Amino acid sequence: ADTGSGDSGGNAAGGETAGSMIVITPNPVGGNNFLELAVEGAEAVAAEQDLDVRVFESSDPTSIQQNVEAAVREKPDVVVGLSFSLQDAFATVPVDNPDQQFLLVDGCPAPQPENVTCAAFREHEATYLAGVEAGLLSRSKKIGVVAALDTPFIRRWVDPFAAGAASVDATVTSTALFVGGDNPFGDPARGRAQAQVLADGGADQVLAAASGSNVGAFEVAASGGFQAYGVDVNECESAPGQVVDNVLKHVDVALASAVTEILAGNAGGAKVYGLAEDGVGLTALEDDVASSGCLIADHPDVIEQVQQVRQQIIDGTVTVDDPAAG
Amino acid sequence: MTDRLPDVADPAAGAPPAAELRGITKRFGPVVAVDGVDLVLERGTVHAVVGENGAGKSTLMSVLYGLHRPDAGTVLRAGREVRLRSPLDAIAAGLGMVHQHFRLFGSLSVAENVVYRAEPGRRGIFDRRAAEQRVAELSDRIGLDVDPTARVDTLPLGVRQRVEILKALHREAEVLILDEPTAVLTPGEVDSLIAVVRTLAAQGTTVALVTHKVQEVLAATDRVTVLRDGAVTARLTTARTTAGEIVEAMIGRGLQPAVNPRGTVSSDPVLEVRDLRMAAAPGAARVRDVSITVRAGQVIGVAGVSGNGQREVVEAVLGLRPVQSGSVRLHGRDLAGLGVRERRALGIAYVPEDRPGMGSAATLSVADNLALGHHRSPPLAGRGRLSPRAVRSQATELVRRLGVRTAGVSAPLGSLSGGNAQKVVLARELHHEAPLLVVEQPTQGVDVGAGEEIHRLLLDHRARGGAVLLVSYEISELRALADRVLVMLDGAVTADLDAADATEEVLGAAMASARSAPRPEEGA
Amino acid sequence: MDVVNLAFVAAVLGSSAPVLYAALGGALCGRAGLFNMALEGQLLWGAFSAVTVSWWTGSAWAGVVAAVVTTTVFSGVLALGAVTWRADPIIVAVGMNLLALGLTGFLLRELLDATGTFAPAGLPGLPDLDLLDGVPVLGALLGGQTLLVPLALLLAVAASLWVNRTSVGLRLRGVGEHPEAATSLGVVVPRYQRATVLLAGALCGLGGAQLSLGDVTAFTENMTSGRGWVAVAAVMLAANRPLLVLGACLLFGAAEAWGFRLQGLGMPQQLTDAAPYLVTLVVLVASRLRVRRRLDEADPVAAVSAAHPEAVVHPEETR
Amino acid sequence: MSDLAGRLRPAATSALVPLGAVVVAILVGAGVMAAAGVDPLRGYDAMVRGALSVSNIDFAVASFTAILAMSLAFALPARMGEYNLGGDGQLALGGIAAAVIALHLPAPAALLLPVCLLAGALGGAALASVAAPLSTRAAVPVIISTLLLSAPAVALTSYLVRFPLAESGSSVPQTPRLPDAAHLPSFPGTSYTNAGLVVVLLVLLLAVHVDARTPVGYEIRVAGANRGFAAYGGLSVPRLTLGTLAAGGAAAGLAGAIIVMSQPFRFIDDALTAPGYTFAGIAAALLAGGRPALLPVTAALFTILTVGSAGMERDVDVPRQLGQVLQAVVILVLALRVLASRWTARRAADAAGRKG
Ligand SMILES: Nc1ncnc2c1ncn2[C@@H]1O[C@H](COP(=O)(O)OP(=O)(O)OP(=O)(O)O)[C@@H](O)[C@H]1O
Ligand SMILES: Nc1ncnc2c1ncn2[C@@H]1O[C@H](COP(=O)(O)OP(=O)(O)OP(=O)(O)O)[C@@H](O)[C@H]1O
Ligand SMILES: [Mg+2]
Ligand SMILES: [Mg+2]
Repeated sequence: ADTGSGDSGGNAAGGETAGSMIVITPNPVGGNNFLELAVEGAEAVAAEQDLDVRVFESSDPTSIQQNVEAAVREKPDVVVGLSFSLQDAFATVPVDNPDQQFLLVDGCPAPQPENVTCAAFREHEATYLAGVEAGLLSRSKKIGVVAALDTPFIRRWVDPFAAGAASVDATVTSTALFVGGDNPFGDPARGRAQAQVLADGGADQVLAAASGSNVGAFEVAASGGFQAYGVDVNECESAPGQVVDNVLKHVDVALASAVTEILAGNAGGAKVYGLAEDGVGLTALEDDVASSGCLIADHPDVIEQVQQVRQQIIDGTVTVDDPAAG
Repeated sequence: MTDRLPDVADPAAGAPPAAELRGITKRFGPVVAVDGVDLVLERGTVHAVVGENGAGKSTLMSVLYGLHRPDAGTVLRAGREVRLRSPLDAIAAGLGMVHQHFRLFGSLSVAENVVYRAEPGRRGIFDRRAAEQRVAELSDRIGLDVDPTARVDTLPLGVRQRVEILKALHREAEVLILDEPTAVLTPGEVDSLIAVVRTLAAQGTTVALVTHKVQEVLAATDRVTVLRDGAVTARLTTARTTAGEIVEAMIGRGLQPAVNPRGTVSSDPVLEVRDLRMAAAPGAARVRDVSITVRAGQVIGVAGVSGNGQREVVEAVLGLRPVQSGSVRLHGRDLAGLGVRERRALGIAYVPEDRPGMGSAATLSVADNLALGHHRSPPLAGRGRLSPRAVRSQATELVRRLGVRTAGVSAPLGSLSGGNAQKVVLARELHHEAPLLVVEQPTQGVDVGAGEEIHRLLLDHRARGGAVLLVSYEISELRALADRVLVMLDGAVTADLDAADATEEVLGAAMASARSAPRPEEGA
Repeated sequence: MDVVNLAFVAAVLGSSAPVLYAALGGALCGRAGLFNMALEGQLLWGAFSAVTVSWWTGSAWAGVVAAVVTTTVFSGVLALGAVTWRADPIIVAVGMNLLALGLTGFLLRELLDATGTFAPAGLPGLPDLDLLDGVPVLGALLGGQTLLVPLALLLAVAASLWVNRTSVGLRLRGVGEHPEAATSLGVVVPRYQRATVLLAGALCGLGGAQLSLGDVTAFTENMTSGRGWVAVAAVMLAANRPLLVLGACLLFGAAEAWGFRLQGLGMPQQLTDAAPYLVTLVVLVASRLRVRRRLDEADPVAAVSAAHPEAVVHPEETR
Repeated sequence: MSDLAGRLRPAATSALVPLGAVVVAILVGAGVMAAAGVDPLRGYDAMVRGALSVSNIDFAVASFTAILAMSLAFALPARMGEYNLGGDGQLALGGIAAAVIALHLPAPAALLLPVCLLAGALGGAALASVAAPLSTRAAVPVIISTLLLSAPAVALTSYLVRFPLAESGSSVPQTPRLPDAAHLPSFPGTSYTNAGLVVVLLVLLLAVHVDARTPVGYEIRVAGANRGFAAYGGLSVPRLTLGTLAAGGAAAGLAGAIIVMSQPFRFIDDALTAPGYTFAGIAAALLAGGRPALLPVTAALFTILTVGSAGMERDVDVPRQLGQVLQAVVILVLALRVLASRWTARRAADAAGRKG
């Protein structure tokens, strides 16, 4: 994923570029849909704007700060931070480097320095919709979630799923399991074990939101344990014929448009992408749902109902609680 | 030579000796442990190898058994030169060795120990039944009484040694090397070992016997080779020599045994043990109402077969082991509730029997070994600081005073020979000038010269008004040092004799009755 | 929720298998008197090489073979370092665990061009057993598992028989209990130790392969996540006895699986994370406490050293 | 030959061996880089710059502080022959203890700073101390109990920081920012290099002094050499075990406290344990081989490897795991120092033999 040192930039043209950007991730990119998609968006906008793009992968919270400072020293046109984990670094470093432009995707420092642009998401809204689908499709009236860790933020993929299901069928019960352990985001064996617990417990609709540990959950789905829901990107091919839908987060689009805005001189501000902004959604709501490989394509009635709920959320007649709002 | 039959028993007939060492030299770094030694072991004889601590006996025997490769010299077996690269070669050549420190697997049965690496069985499956049967047959043949199914760590030391001998015989050893086999045995066990050795020799086995005890040489052997500083100083025929001649060859002078100056005891009791009681446990003997008083200027000897409660009493005095009831007083003060440190501070010094395991630390320097117990008080320490220089200079002084042979006080203790390491322990404990000195087996494994010196040090201590509690299995030692001798049997004091009355016969009889007493270990 | 049923036992068996392989290896080394703490690194290395070769060749079984071979080679570091050259086995193990972590992460990028997770579509995994389909209990227990799961159970039994019933096993026990004694009878102690270390390497290779090609079909950085350390604890808990090792691994696996179920009932994830470790510690304390008491009565001075790492590898002291 | 020369030679070899280990590791690393198609000189240049360049040194010093403290956490009990592998738990517990005090005790800096540091040290010491009775009363080896205790302790801090102590409104599992009074004063012109370094160096000095010049240091060595001997001599092995483990745990807890009291001044879940200070500290302690005075040098080396490898990945695109590989190689080569000492012993023996 790292496109390496300066002269082998991400733009196809090679040679001198019009500008540059550095993307900093909180974790290794591989196996993390959100980060992969974000980097894809960065590379797309770089190609479009003739930018040189480099990715600095952090390995842990401490190396984030190091990477942010190293990025600033390179003086790119924009330093892009991915995820809320960079919030602290983006609260301090921009203040010391007022001439540098920053973009934080998926979070926003408070107070927000002037040279920081923010793009955040209301993932819970899309999760709620996936919950609605699960509620409608569940036969056993048991659904579940496998998530990496029990944190308020990750609960955005947990609580609304149950709430959405309950909104269409009050008898549905939901169980959430968290991978935890030494390596919560990269322990597929534990992910599998927990998915299996849900399957054994009778859950037939399970949302897999455990990053690198998801592989295990999809294997249980593939062997017929339950029907699964993916996160961030279309994962319907991960367990063909067993994935219902995906809670999408168009981080690539958000990132690209924010970068474009910043380069155009419209920096600053905090944009929050929800259903209304089309920043989050479901595969079911996309145009290409028929060719997505997702099971939901076979349930037009469900899609229709989901579309109504989506509108209600946008209108404000249905409110989705944000677990991270604490 | 080749036309002679190898099994001709009469050495005079000129048959090749069972084993022969020619011009063996072995160095350990700068130390020349064995220096050009020739040794001839004739078939069917028992051959004593004697000498001071560090004379090179064990090293020479290890060369014969393939544990050490000599720097020079050759080993012959039945007239043929053999190259012994490991004990495996030695075993194949018909050699067997019983080490002083038994090399037995405690958690395995007697049979498993004996057949180890020569197991009966088919296709790799171990046939336990066959092993037990073989061992039973073998022990019958030489009149040893051993239960093949017993777990070795439940057996008394004497029996364990028989297991060692069975191991060698099971491998059809024709030459049996015994390195200080009697050091840890009780008098009765020594007698039965000598009987076994003589039986073996009569059946044609050749035995090399390393020992420090001249009486054993005289009682058990046919020939004697004396080593000193790695070289042979005498080759003797037992029947035609005397104890004096052997000792002279060993230490270069005659022996002047310390004289026991009885009868100068003051009346102050230093140690009073009253009605001590301790429960039996697997691996520990019970103690039944033991009372002992040791007065200033008095040596009280405790005799008895090991495992009859002596160790438990001593550990109770030191505070190393809890008691059930009874009291221990030092200068009238009840020690109940006090730990080892407090008791030592009040004036108890202790030379334990297990010197390598408990009395010293092999990896620490001689100086550090000498500092323990002195390390919190002047001149070594003051105001919370410990002076490494003071530790070294005190050590140098003690090493000089006791004549410890060492490369220097910074050398690790483990590099010293057993006897010298022992002197280090003794030096440290004597240096406390503690009113009470508790000593276990002070001369075990030590050569006669050093043993005599140690006896003198203990008597000097007594003469300065020190009280000594001496635990020993050796009757001659008890007679040489003690004012009174107590005999312990199954946890109780069964005899309390004036040293003058404690003749070999009386003590031997009192201790021997202990042999029939149940061993606590056996129940485990 | 039903806490113990066939599915539960099956799940425990499946998730315990990698740990069991590693722990069996560790126990055999312990029998030979060598404390093998490099299990975590070897397991990780096995998992990585299994996935890499499976991906390259398109055959999961080739991956298994490669895992066994390369992990055995990797364990040669311990055999050479700690046995042949008599370096401190604990230090060598610390180095090996770090080496495995670094090298797998490094090679993941250099060889497979991935970071974090490697789970491409089409990565061949081990097939599930279908032989037993329809067999009542066994089918349910082993049905969804790979061949490597029943193999682990069989190997535990085989190891126990080997140690306790064969001549070589007898020698092995002697080697660990009293190396000098074994040497004096002509047993080449380092040879036994090297052999068991390499055997442990091969077993860790199988365990790693089961983790990355059986349990799931993927490799992620540090995917062993401490399973090798759990194996070390199991070895200690079982005092190097293979059947007890099996018991210890199942205990840990069950504690973990119960943890997952209790999480479903609302217990905090962090508590259920901690549970298996605490359960292991409690059982360990209970079992060692008996040893300690007995030692204390027999020889209070020697008992002071009962917890010394040296004492740990000698099985006779743990009886 | 003079006695002095004889005494100097082993000292010289004992310093040469770690050096040799580092050289071998550097060569191995160069080979790996070359195999990965990177000029080793550029790679190492990037690594050293990643740690020591003007812009990175500030951060590297912070890592150094933590690694040095963690090397003490391992080295202190190791003097007694006990291996403390539970540094992660002790670090995290120390960190959370300091954070709790800082967040709940309204006090001026002069009071709050020492109290927080002390709380951190106590937190780490408390956890490590549990291993002592487990060892001395229940015969559970420290090497395994510390490891088993570490995971639950980390889980506990992780629970605390996600729920009761979590910063409200933040998506990151972290505590609120600590009040200014709990910020360790940093050196002028730096943001990470702070008083924590001084504190850890003072602790190191104390440890070196106790080890070499006090009765307690002597007793620890005795107990490390032979417990039975120590017990016989009246030393309290349980107390010494407790003491060394508590001291090691305190060093780890102190490291935790220093980390949360430095930029960004809060306890972030994972931030203490993920960088691998514990293992770097163990490696540094092993490299120093029982000589506490060498710890700063070895800790500095492992800091360069850990911190620098991230810089290397950024600049020349060599995976940062190469840093771990190099650390591992240093440890492995070092483990083989026995070979070197055996070799010198044999040469000395030969020389003496020839003379004799
Ligand atoms: N492995 C070794 N390394 C170094 N020196 C040794 C070694 N073994 C023996 N020595 C030295 O060689 C010399 C002879 O030792 P050896 O053990 O043969 O004496 P010994 O006659 O058996 O003494 P003892 O009566 O105490 O048993 C001693 O100075 C001893 O310190
Ligand atoms: N490390 C030690 N520290 C103190 N005393 C020791 C030490 N090693 C041996 N001793 C004592 O020295 C005496 C002689 O011991 P031993 O015969 O075992 O030593 P050795 O002659 O060197 O060994 P071996 O007889 O096996 O050659 C015994 O009383 C023993 O307790
Ligand atoms: Mg000897
Ligand atoms: Mg001797």
